[in-house]
Amino acid sequence: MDALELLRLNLLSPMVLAFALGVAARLLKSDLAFPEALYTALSIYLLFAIGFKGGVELSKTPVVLLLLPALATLFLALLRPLSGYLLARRFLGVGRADAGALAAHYGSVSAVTFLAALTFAQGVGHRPEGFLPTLVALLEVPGIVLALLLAKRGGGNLGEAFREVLTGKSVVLLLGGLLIGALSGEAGMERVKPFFVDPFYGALTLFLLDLGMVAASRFAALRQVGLRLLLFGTLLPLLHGALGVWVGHLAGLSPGGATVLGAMSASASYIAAPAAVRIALPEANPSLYLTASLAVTFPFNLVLGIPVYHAIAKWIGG
Amino acid sequence: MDALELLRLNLLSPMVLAFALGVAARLLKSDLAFPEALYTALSIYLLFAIGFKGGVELSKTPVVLLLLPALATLFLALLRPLSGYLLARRFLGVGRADAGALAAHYGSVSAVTFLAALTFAQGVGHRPEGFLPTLVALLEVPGIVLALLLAKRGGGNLGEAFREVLTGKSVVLLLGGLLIGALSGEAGMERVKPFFVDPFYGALTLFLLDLGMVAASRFAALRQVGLRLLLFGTLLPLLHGALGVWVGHLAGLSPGGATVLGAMSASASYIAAPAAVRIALPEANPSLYLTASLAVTFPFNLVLGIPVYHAIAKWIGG
Amino acid sequence: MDALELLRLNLLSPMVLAFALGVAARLLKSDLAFPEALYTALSIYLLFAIGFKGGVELSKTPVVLLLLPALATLFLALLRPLSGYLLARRFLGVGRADAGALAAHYGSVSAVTFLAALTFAQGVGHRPEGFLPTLVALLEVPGIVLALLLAKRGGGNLGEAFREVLTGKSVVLLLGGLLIGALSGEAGMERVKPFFVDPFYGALTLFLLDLGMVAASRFAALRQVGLRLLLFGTLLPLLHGALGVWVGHLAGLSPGGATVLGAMSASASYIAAPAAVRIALPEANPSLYLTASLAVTFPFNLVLGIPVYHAIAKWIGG
Amino acid sequence: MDLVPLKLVTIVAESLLEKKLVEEIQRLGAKGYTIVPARGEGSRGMRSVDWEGQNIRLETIVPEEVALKILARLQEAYFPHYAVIAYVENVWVVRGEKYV
Amino acid sequence: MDLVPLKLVTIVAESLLEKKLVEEIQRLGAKGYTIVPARGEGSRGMRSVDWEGQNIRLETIVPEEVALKILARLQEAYFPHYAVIAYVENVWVVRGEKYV
Amino acid sequence: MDLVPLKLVTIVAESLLEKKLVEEIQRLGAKGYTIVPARGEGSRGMRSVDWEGQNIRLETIVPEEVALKILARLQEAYFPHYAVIAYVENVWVVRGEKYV
Ligand SMILES: Nc1ncnc2c1ncn2[C@@H]1O[C@H](COP(=O)(O)O)[C@@H](O)[C@H]1O
Ligand SMILES: Nc1ncnc2c1ncn2[C@@H]1O[C@H](COP(=O)(O)O)[C@@H](O)[C@H]1O
Ligand SMILES: Nc1ncnc2c1ncn2[C@@H]1O[C@H](COP(=O)(O)O)[C@@H](O)[C@H]1O
Ligand code: NA
Ligand code: NA
Ligand code: NA
Repeated sequence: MDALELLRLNLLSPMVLAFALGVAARLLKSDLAFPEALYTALSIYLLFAIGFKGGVELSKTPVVLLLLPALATLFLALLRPLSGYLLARRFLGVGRADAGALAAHYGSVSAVTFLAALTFAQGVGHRPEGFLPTLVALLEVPGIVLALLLAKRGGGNLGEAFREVLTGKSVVLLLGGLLIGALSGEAGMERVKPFFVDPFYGALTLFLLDLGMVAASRFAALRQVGLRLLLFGTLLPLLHGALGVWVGHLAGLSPGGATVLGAMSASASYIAAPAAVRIALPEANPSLYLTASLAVTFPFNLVLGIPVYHAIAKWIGG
Repeated sequence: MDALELLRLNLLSPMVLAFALGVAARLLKSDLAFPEALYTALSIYLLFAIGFKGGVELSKTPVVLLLLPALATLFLALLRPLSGYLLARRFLGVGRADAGALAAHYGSVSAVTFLAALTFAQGVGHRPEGFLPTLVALLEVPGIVLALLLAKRGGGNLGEAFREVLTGKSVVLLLGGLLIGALSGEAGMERVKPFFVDPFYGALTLFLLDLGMVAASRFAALRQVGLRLLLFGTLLPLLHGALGVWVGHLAGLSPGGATVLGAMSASASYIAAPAAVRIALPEANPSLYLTASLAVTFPFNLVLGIPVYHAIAKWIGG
Repeated sequence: MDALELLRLNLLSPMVLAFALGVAARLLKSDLAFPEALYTALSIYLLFAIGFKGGVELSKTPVVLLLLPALATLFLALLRPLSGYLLARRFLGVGRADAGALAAHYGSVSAVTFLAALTFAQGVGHRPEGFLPTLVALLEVPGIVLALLLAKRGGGNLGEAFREVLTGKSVVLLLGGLLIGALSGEAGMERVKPFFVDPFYGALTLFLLDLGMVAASRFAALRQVGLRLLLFGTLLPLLHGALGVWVGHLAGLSPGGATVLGAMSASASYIAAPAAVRIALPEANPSLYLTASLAVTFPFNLVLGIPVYHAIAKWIGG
Repeated sequence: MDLVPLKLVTIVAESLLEKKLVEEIQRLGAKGYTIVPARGEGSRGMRSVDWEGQNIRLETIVPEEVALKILARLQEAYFPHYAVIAYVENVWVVRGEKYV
Repeated sequence: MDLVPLKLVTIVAESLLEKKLVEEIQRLGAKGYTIVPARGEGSRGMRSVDWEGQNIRLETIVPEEVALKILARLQEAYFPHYAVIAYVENVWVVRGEKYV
Repeated sequence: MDLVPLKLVTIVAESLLEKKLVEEIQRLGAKGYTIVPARGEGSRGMRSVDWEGQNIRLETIVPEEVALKILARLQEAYFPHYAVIAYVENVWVVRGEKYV
């Protein structure tokens, strides 16, 4: 398949179309709305399921294979908030708090972008490495913490934000699921497969329908924050994405794995980071960081970015 | 299978039995109750899934095959509110507002009756046409609007009610699902089948358990509104149902498809219509239209109507 | 497989590990929390599904086979609250109300312990009898009522509590599901299997994650109530469990069935009983009975008890 | 527009009591009520682990004598054993006859 | 600290009306509002069987003249046909200018 | 029956602040509180897109001096950066000693 064909395939996947339907519903002012409990239930299910699947795979992986990818991920975890911070200061011209807030968002990971990339990679026939969910946690936690450090430099309740990230539900579900998967292995998997594996992609589709509505309700804010934020929210992911694919390749990941690591690296958090930033940097402007991560970067990655990172991975890795 | 055997089969389906259990739970004053979020989540799931399945089927159907059934449906959409309005005025002797409200309910469609009929038809071995969910939308929207026009004739916020119906969640989910199904086709279906197709019938069973409780809480109102409403709520569906089967047959639908179109035509809305009517005709009495549609016509169709429409379809078409 | 191997298998099952993750999340003060609607939805699903499956099995069982196990269960239903009451009075030294409250909890059944035991028994290759869910209801209702009688002896709104237990959601869902399963049989089962059977074990795993969090929030109370309650909450289940296995064996149950009856007998309610007791015995101390049943007996049975009852069943029967 | 002064009684209680409390206040003369699910902490942290969740917050607009009767009944039958609090406020309504 | 006296208007209504009510109160001068989902019973038990659930409880803090306008508008356009009640209370806030 | 006058402080805030606010009011002397999930709009429409949903509505019955301390603390540490409002009302309770 060539790149255009893959782009078409991505655009016409139920997942991306459901996101578009959500956007359309909000723009048409439909009264469609997901109950909050459904949104939360789907989040819990998706995160735990992805962790669990990863854990089962992990139980079959020799630890030594994990070493290089983990190092590559830690490298990304240190670099991404720095580049985010600098670009925000220089290119957007915002103050220290706002730059720190943006750095925290582009320094951590969007779990849904990760899932979409994994699904895409599997969909085009790759078999991405099973330990990738471990890397999500490895990328998420230091990223946020470093960004907050950048912004604070000598004050405030950083410890609280740190604890919040480490014991945050995303991390607990992802790592907890991973551990359970690793411990219960294939025998456990066999019994819960019809719940955690088979319906997974459909549940993700439903979740993206909701996320489309949430993202669309941020589109109005786009006009206020302007063109520069749009550029920021697309160029930074391209940069981080290409870098992620590259170091993934160097660390020995398969093209599928490198695609997913690229997408992770390109993504911006809109669950863990906003909560941590709101507590640690209350003076930063939520309109800025939420619009950038949720209304610009997330749809960009979902629709265009992932196929691009895949193309890069194919081109580098063969 | 003869008609009696089919009736027995319908009565002993988990779906109808779950509805009966819901009714029983309410009459026994059990504290069983579904959280509202579960009801909404099931609704969203069912509507989107049915649209999606229809869309995938549609993607395999030549458009020209759709023409006649669509015309037949539009014909029903114009006729049903008229007959509903006239019967309400003459037979029930109610005023213009109440008649318009009833006409709106019997002019639009109960999605669950549609699902139950589809399930029944598939259960007895038919393969109803894939584009039927499209017809639901075609029957729903003009039906409500015409009924409101009848009641208002020259006043009020009709436009608002019209917009409300078109962008209402039922229509958005149904048509949106249809579009996504049509665009992503078999390739998309393959990935979401274990979520949107396989567990569908079970989810519908759970939903009917809740609907049984809701319907039963209307039974008390039955005594007040009296025998005439009971007759209204059973004769009108029989009339509309037979008509629906007949024009479906004329338009070239298979016996299974004609059965489903008949059930759609016989059904009365209890989601879209009440909301639209409450806004556009606040002076109409909700006790009247909700009791008729939810406590009389819905169970009647579920238990007796659908097998009857099927018998008619076999008799005419088979 | 020997007993240790089975214990290990149980400890590393996704179910038990999910419970442990829930406990850990609460002890780490994670902000992970299930929306109440999700907890309720899972409860409804699990109870109805287990009833339904039992009913389908029941439809294939000759009634006469049920007689002896039903008698054995009734015997347990009478004995368990008595032994609970006496042990609470003598060993814990509590007053009549508190003893009655504890007796009601250890006189009725924890549906989740029942499910866990069933799953365990199936997991190690047994085929427990299909009518076991019927026995749950038979054990639950008289147990609570007798316990309340013990505590009240001549006063109060016992009738209300009785009605509450009989029409309580647990009993309605379990018995209702059983009836629906029995009436719709294999034909019904075929259609809802992908919803009510295949994903069952995974849904139970998710539910146990939440239950772990709920149980952990009681651990703090453990220190106050002290060592004697801990002993009470482990010795009583061992006694009741062994007895349950034994009379199950006498009544002709298979080793798998006897294991499950033993676990049922060993379990303490934390859904039906607290509600009934709070209404009928408001002067009893909830800290006592909730901590004992939820924070001591439930985890004990889940982790250690079930393998022990299984070992006894093998030893007696196998 | 005529504004009529009435009393607003708010009861926060464990949700298990909902049915009983509604019956009590209606028996004592309340013509309506509004309930919102709630959570909270007070002198007894403990709430039963229950499908219904934790607390309810029940409001009813009533004439003063009904308000006093409700409080008296709560004090007598509920405060000793259940997790319940109640308070009264002054409110003004249109259509005062609706509440009497 | 300066405490400024204002009026708190609470409206309990069928949830279907949410959008219309919010538009009305904003048009009449309310600068903000808080909504909580609720259930209840009153003179008309009946609520539409609807995805939205049953009632909402809407609160808005406003100056007295806005409160009166809101009540007047409710009385004219909503009380006759819809299940709606409303009441006013006295409250004290910091930063009074936020609500005017 | 003795009715004791007290203050009811209501805080509407973004839900993220729940834990911090509960700690603050308890530290300042509140003996209990009731929380209800809410949504709303005010001067800053913006709320973080978050699993917790949007707002909470926290109520606490306290003596007057505690009420003032709570308001002062909110004004100092929360009003500048967070979406928070607060108001005070007069309420009457039975068993006044429970709240002191
Ligand atoms: N001072 C207070 N202010 C507001 N709500 C309270 C207060 N004290 C108790 N409550 C509420 O009343 C419920 C029962 O209180 P208690 O009986 O003290 O445990 C608690 O769960 C809270 O929701
Ligand atoms: N006396 C009352 N006190 C508190 N809430 C009430 C009262 N009367 C009615 N309500 C609420 O207002 C809604 C509409 O009232 P109604 O129009 O009387 O049916 C009800 O569903 C209740 O939630
Ligand atoms: N005038 C008002 N009346 C009632 N609630 C308000 C008002 N203004 C703000 N709120 C609530 O307080 C929250 C925060 O307000 P703000 O800081 O103005 O955005 C809003 O989301 C509303 O829920
Ligand atoms: Na995130
Ligand atoms: Na409808
Ligand atoms: Na129970």
